[in-house]
Amino acid sequence: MPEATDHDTRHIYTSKAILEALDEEMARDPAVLLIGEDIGVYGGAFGVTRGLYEKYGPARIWETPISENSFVGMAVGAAMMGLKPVVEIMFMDFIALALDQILNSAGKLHYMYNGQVNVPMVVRTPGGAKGGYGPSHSQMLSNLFVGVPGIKVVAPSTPYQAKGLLKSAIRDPNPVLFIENKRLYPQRGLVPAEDYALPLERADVSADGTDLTLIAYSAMVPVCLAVRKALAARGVSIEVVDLVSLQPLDTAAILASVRKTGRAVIVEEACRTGGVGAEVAALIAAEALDALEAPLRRVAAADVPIPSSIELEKAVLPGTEDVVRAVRDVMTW
Amino acid sequence: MPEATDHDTRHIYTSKAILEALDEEMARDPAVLLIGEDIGVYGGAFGVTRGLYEKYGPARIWETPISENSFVGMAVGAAMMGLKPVVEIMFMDFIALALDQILNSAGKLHYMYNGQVNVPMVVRTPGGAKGGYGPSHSQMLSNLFVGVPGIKVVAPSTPYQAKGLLKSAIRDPNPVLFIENKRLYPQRGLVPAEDYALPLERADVSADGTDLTLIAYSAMVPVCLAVRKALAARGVSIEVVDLVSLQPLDTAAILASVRKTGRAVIVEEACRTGGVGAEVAALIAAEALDALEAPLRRVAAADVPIPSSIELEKAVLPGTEDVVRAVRDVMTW
Amino acid sequence: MATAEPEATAAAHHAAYFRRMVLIRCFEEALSDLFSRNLLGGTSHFCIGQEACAVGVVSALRETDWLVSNHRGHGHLLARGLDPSRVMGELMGKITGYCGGRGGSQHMCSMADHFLGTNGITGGGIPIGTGAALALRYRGSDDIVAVFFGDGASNQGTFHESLNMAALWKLPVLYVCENNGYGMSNPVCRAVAAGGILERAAAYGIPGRRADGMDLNAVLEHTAALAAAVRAGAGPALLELETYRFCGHSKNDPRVYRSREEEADWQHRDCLERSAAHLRRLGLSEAAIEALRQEARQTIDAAVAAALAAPCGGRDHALGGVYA
Amino acid sequence: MATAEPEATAAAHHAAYFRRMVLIRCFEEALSDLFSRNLLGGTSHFCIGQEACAVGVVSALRETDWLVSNHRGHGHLLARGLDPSRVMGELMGKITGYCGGRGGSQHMCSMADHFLGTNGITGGGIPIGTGAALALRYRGSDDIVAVFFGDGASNQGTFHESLNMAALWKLPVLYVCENNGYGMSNPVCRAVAAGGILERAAAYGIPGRRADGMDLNAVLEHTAALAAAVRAGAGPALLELETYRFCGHSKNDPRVYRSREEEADWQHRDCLERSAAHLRRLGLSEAAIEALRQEARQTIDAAVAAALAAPCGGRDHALGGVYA
Ligand SMILES: Cc1ncc(C[n+]2csc(CCOP(=O)(O)OP(=O)(O)O)c2C)c(N)n1
Ligand SMILES: Cc1ncc(C[n+]2csc(CCOP(=O)(O)OP(=O)(O)O)c2C)c(N)n1
Ligand SMILES: [Mg+2]
Ligand SMILES: [Mg+2]
Repeated sequence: MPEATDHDTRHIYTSKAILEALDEEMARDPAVLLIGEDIGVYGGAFGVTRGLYEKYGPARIWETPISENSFVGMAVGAAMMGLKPVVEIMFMDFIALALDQILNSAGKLHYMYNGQVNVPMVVRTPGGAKGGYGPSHSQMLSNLFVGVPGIKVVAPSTPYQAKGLLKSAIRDPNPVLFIENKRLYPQRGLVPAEDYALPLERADVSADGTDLTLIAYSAMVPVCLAVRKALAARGVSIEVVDLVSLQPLDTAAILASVRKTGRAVIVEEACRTGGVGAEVAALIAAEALDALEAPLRRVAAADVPIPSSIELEKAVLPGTEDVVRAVRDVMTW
Repeated sequence: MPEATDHDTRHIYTSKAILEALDEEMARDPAVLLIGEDIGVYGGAFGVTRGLYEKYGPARIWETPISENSFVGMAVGAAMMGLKPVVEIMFMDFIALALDQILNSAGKLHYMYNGQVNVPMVVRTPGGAKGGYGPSHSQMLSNLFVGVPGIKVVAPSTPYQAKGLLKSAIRDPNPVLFIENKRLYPQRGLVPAEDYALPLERADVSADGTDLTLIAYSAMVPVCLAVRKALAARGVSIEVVDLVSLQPLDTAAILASVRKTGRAVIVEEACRTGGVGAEVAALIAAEALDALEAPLRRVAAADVPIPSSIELEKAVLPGTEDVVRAVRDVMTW
Repeated sequence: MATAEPEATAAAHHAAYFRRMVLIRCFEEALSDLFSRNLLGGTSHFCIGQEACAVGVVSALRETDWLVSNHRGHGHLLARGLDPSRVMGELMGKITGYCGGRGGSQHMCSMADHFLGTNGITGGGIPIGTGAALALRYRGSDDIVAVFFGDGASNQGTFHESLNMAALWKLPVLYVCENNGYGMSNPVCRAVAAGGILERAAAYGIPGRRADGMDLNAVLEHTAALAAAVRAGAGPALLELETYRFCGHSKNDPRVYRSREEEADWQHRDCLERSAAHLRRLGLSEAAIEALRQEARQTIDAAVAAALAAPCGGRDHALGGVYA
Repeated sequence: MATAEPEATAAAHHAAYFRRMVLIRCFEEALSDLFSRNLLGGTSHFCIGQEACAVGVVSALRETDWLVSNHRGHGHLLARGLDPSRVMGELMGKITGYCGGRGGSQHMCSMADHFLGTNGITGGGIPIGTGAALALRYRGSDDIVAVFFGDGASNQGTFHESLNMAALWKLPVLYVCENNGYGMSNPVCRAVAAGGILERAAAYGIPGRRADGMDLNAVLEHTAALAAAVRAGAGPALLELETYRFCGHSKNDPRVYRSREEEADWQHRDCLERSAAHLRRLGLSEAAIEALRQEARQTIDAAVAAALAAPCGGRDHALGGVYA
């Protein structure tokens, strides 16, 4: 990681890191446009695009009516013509409305038109529960997109990643789903002042552990890092693999870590069934079975809608204790 | 399985079995309605509903404009009021348009309204490639729905299952996604004349093998049965677990078989990444790791759009040889 | 409506409507207060300013008619006569709430009250209500469905698709568009091409009326007229209510997208003031009107207290009950 | 258009249009024949009867204007001048096809020809074309986009959403609805409430014209007029072409949903016959007209032969190239 030049000013929120990436890429490349609801003077539901409308105006910022499937489809059309639209879906839950254009257009066009077109677009959207937003405003729907061919999926866990990955996503010639997390927006982290971009397809192996690998992404990464720290005191050496890229997976990094530690717990905020965690488990069971010293465990949200009540929400979502319990299970297996 | 009374007349196509289930349930229960495109005099794109319009008329058969998200949403509303709509989505590829109403309404209402309502609806749709239909008419999108809480997902592989499961699906108080397969429509099988219903959540363990378990669903089941037969001659004893229910999974049946054989290959027509196969692998890696004598293998479609050319389509889809190769890999591991 | 009634009945009716509108406003104000005291999670969309829409429409319908609401639904819930303490309980995530705390503000339903739910997906309730109307028609009921949504929701594909089907099949549904001038920060002039929701309905042959949503009597009258036609089998109708939310879109909205002057203009049209004036004209004393206000306030205070005191559901309540 | 031209030029132009329409019909007939001989997989949607729509619209546009098509797109592709042997090759899944056999009938694109693709998702091309128009506007181009779709597609939410945005932003897009009376088996009267596609556009303030889609000259004229306005910056427009598909919806359609009389009525309006008559009026001999037909037929025969002879892509071609 490049050194931050000024620790005070550059210790910034994830939301700010995303804003900076948008701002800098818009300044750098006139082909970059923003498309979405309330991203103008309102600055987006989470304030991520605040100030950009004043700076770039309506020619660059297309504030849409509430028409998710069509404005994503329009981004596809604009991208085919060589623009680089960055779409915001206000809450990830609403992306279901636009799945058709993501699955049947964005992800397919480059292949099915035999390489004649690229679709260099980004769909940014915040998943995750933030405490009481309820069943239609809290889901982490990463599971829907792993297995949609032709799109890349990234889910940063830090401001540093968020900025560097969003830049790469915007510059990438492929459609990229950029999964943000409402709980991470107000988290701070060091971000260099200089321009930098991070590779889209690389996991971030955050620590050098030997007993067990925790595999996570998005807002579950800080949870895993905290568990790692807490358990280090009790003599358990944990390696945290931050997937970063959910599609394609950085299989080499995952397998290397699991081969080393022999144990893995996969942690995600999406529902347990059929998610990224399942894919990672399947990968390990196919490619590193011989190295496994204990069953693979997944820690994830229960397979229920996210209830509105904060108490109930807590019961449904994976938390620190769930991770600790899974680690203990696997270590004593 | 109940005995078929008249083998000649009751050796029927899968499409006919589905038609019979619809017909009999409509006759039995006036709350059952059909909703979909071209399901009237046209009889549906694959002729599945042929004759029903003449018999039941427009009061029971709501032939819709091309408006997938809304007619699925309307089915949700009608189901909340106690009707039992059976929706047809003409090709499974189009279900992406209706994902919002399936994910954010159908699957959630019973839970989020705290049990005040049931949503007894069925969405029938044919997935799978049939030879040259191309990228928007060939997908098996089971992967999108495993991990949508609150819906059940079934995928019959025989006419017998199709009829018995569709009846159960219609009678079930929950939303059920009923995945048909274009290649299975013209396959025949024995179907009893009497009314029968099959449990929605039960796998069908089709054979008594000892060396390896093939786990499959929908049109990959006959492929696996053929492989089983072919390899039996070479002394490999294979057990085929037809999942039937993709959500919830019949975990007991899967685990029992794998515990017995110690080896598993999971076969599906959906893209490899993030599908039902991943979930099954994750389940086994968590619950039956100790029984595994070889790595878990998945055989599935390549992670690309389904190309239109029949030659290319074949290269992308899993076939008999792929299954045989995987079995050989696992057996010699 | 009121015109044909004897004066005393009219006054009693209007007083009841007024009381309910005040109840809604007090509810929203109490809620806002709870938010500012950090006693609530998530967010809420207040309907302050739009009370006449909720009370007018719902009061002009039968109690057995079905309602479908959107994200801004507290007014609709209370107008239908739901218990404020259970609505508040739901917002607080309590087991006493209408959905046991699972649904919250944007996902609240009471089947016993023929209330098919608020809806957190903009435009999501439109097909659901349309499908409920299909069920009513199929069953030969003469109840109808009223679907509430906003100007912003009229830009969703579901609006178009559902209205088309309702028109084709002459379904008994009254579409009620509360046009408050904005979808979140987006003014109607920048979101609704050509500006008219009625004109959109007309493209499907759906008749409609535009009414002053700040005037309870106008809302009552136009709803009654349209509902009668819908009930008689004429097919769907659309009511566009011109209204305004006095507050922000949701709890933390600094309202940078509109001017304080515009807000002040609309404040002068406050439905509560107009309704109070009407009561005065019908002969109610200032004291009587104030008593109605007091009564509503007390009901809400009690509701808040009851909701605060109620317990949350436990782990089993969170994890169970996905399937019927 | 034709009116202002000298007679000879007019005849030459119309002869070229006629030849192209015949080419399209021959192409579809050849395709139908290949299907019946089981030489093709999948399915196809023939545009026989609708040739004047494709040729008229495309000919009235610039070659640099962009086209978006739907599932019934062979006519649009050939009208734009794509090589019939490569279109046929694509249908046969050959490596010589415009998309190397990956796309097939419903997913064929030729960027070099400014053809943004046919589309297998009904209504799916409408936002794509609208977004392409946004890009043109952003770049300051005076090219426009024409989006072809059917009456059935006008019931999709994307139609409503996209037209609304195009109108709000005055995007340079010409929506071309080929209203052939049916969406698969569903007649317009049972699918499009109130019946009018133009009226739907009008609800967004989008001007439009309804034209006889069986009359090439009418299509040319109305397209030219609307395209000029769109190009001049007036915002989107909609052209509704009244037409008919003489064949079934797709290859195996017994057409139980319509009468043979209705079909015969429309056959009498065949655009090819009308166009031939027009050529006669412009002075072409029967032999000259027949020569145009022959020429088209030979082109297609050669195209079929070339496509049949071409190879398919291999395994790598199937499995690679998902990401750019
Ligand atoms: C599908 C979807 N898109 C976006 C949102 C976010 N959102 C919630 S309310 C709203 C504005 C709705 O405007 P309108 O329909 O006019 O209702 P109002 O808020 O004015 O009452 C938006 C954009 C959402 N909840 N669902
Ligand atoms: C989303 C979606 N729904 C349904 C279909 C199946 N389908 C293909 S074409 C068609 C009818 C389209 O009618 P119209 O738009 O009028 O075009 P036409 O076929 O008449 O040219 C239907 C229902 C589809 N391809 N995509
Ligand atoms: Mg509004
Ligand atoms: Mg048509």
